[in-house]
Amino acid sequence: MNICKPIINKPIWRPARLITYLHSGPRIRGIKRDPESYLKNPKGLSYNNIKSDEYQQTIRKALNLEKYDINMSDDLLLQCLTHKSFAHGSKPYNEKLSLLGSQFLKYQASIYSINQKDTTKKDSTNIIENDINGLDFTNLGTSFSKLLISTAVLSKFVKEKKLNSLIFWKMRDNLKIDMKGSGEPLVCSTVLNALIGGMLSTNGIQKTKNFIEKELLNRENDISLIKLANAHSEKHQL
Amino acid sequence: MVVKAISQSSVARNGVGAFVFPVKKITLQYCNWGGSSDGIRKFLVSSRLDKFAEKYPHIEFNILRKPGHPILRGEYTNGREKVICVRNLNPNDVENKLVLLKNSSGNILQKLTRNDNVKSLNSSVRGVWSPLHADSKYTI
Amino acid sequence: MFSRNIQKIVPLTRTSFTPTLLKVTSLRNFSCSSIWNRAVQQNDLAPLKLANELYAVFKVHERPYLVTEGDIVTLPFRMKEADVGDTLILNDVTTLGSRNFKLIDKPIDPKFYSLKAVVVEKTKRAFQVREVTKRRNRKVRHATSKADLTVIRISELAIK
Amino acid sequence: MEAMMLQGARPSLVRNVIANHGSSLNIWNKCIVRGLQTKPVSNLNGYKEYYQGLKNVINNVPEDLATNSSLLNSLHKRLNLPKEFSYSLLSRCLTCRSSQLPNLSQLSQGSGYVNTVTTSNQFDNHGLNIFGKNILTYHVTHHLMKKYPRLPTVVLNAAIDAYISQEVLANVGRGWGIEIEDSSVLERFSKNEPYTVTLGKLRFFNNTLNKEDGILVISAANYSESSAYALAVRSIIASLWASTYSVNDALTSKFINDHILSRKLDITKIFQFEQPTRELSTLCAREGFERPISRLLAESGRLSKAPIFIVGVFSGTNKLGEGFGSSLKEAKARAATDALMKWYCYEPTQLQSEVIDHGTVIV
Repeated sequence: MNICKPIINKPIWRPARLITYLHSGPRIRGIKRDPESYLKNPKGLSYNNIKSDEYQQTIRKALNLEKYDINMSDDLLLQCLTHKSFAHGSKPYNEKLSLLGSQFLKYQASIYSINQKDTTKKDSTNIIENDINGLDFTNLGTSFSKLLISTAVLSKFVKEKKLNSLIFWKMRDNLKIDMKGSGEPLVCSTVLNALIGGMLSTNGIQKTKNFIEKELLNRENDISLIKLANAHSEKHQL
Repeated sequence: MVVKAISQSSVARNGVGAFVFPVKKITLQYCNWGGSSDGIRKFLVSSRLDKFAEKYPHIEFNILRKPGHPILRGEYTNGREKVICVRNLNPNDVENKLVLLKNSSGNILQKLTRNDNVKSLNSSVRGVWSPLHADSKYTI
Repeated sequence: MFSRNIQKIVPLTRTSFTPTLLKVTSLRNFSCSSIWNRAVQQNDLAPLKLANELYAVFKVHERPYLVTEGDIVTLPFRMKEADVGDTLILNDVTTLGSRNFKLIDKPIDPKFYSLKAVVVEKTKRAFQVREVTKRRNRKVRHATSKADLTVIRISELAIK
Repeated sequence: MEAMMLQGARPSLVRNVIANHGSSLNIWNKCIVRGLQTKPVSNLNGYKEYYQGLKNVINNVPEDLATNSSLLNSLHKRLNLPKEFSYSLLSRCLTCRSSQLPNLSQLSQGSGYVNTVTTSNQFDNHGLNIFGKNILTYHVTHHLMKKYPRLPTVVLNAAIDAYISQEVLANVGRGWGIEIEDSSVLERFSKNEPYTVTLGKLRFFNNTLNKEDGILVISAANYSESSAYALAVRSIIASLWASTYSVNDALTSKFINDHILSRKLDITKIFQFEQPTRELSTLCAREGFERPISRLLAESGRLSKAPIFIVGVFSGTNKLGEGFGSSLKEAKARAATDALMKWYCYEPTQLQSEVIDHGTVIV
């Protein structure tokens, strides 16, 4: 067998492009765009000019993270608030954190649901002890338990907490001015899920569980998923 | 998106993590009249089956009276069954056959080639030897 | 053969018959065996600890078997002491390795690793009839065989 | 009804054995079945009584009856379930909502041979299944993301499916030795089968007597056997959580690890790359590595009919991957695929800190 082995440490000739024209303004095919022109969210917030004490602190305050002893780094928070659509995925984005967070939220919400002693839906005919260890599994699969973690309610939560202006994403249609049909609710819900996912990855299960129980699924809070879901179902019944 | 997914299924490895006993049910069929069932009748009357069943609570034991030669039938979690005829066997041999059914996983007995002792789902840890990567003294 | 600061001590307890497979309940200590590491520095198991995949060569009745986690091993005898579902601790391991490193000893001190197996089934080979003939004799003897087997599955292979 | 019963009473059925629950052997996993004791079958009232009794038992399983069921007992022991997990709960896990017949008059021929009785929504495994699905999905996602933090989302989803898709869970259920109830109520009545037998079997819509030889009919609703098995497996996991969450929280995750996550999955088999070289250069640009360059490492028989090339892909002095091929182009693509595979399938060891992935590369 004849084997030739080239020497690997030979210097490589690299074509060096010294001057690059960065275009801003209307898109022209084949021309590289100036990052400043597209690294902006729909509200005009620039990705490169984020101030930690303004941006990340606002998020921490809005979600009361310090109250629950949850430490999330600036980078992680920024990643949680960056949607996949932003800057063609060139910046760290929240897709997988949101996947994990949504699974965990679903799991916790179902624990919340089965713990409810809901008397409204009991039919008068036969009420026999059907609960297991004090848990009522017939609560699952109902419209309310589905609504609790629906896109509509989660996005409402994010909006009520005034986080929606901080999200980095791209609208479906850039030329439209109003948010209708832009895909905003979905983006907002991924942000909340991603925050939960990020929390879970860095702060552990117990703290995240505590955060969900005390902050999201707490009737006493002014803004909680339960209140929003109730408001939503009332609005749609009318 | 450039990466695409090809759907796959994970493969069961009974024994890694949990071990589920492969035999789920053993039926002991005997005849109350025939002489070939003599041994199994003695076995059933004695307390040996009770002790056996107590020792292996994960197996369901059924006793069936049916004319003909006595048989033992084991049903396994892989969907197969093993049937052993125990005609004219004495109680000791019947118990041995019962142990045989209990010890089996339900698979067919296979011829094995020499030194084919390890079956693996994992790819080789050490990698595969390649002449193009070997030191020059080992090249062909 | 060995480095200067390490001595190879042969366990004095070893006799002609050494039970190499033991149930969990009766683990035998090989406290006096030493380690001889050819690949890396003495007693440094870090490369093996960092590896995602491991293999081991263990011996049962002096026969070697190269295994990874989850493998099925067919032992050519009936293991009387163990029942189906029992866990075995394999303590006669001669090699532990990853892709690029390996640790060799005879045997390796069991405090460095944990290699466990579950008895999956105690079965037999398929029934075989072999024709035995002699030259210039017309007689054919039919030798039958249906040997016992014990099938185990490696449930754990880890560096401690 | 009489005619139907006579039609149903096939010769084999009449000859069938009659089960006697009051066994003389006082061992719970033993059941005595005696043969050749026929009973008059044309007993409509008896049948109605049997049917009603069965319905009552299934719709609220009495614990003492479930404890006597040899099938439930052996299943409980086989899965090594804790004693907090009651037998009646295990029986409830085996009642699927699809066993509820929609409307008897709408069913086609053979509807008389139903193998299920009408069940109550309060006592089937519907809610348990939903909870089991949630807990399983979360656990498997968490485990995979921890083990392979950089998997692309599509691959991650496919990997989750490889562990907990309906077919896989159905195989798990079969491996647990769960049996399905495929005899009709009438058959069971004529055998005088005790209720304990049916309590230990998987009950779902399954009209076996309506089958054509060689043809499997799947109705629009998901009433298939594998979906029923999957429902039962998920429900058992949910019930395990419900019975033990107050005592030992970690038991359910251990059960999932032992039974589901211990299965073998080769993650690299899931990937399918379309433009590996392009994807690799985008990845390097995003992560701030030097531009990847492919270089020939070794070759043999360039001018022969079976040439072989080994190409490595380098970023600066770091070698990212290596591939072989019978042409330079093929080897280059394989090298890029290898590099991407090494990036995406990266497994951190336990000593390393949590890795948070920046997302899949978008070309």
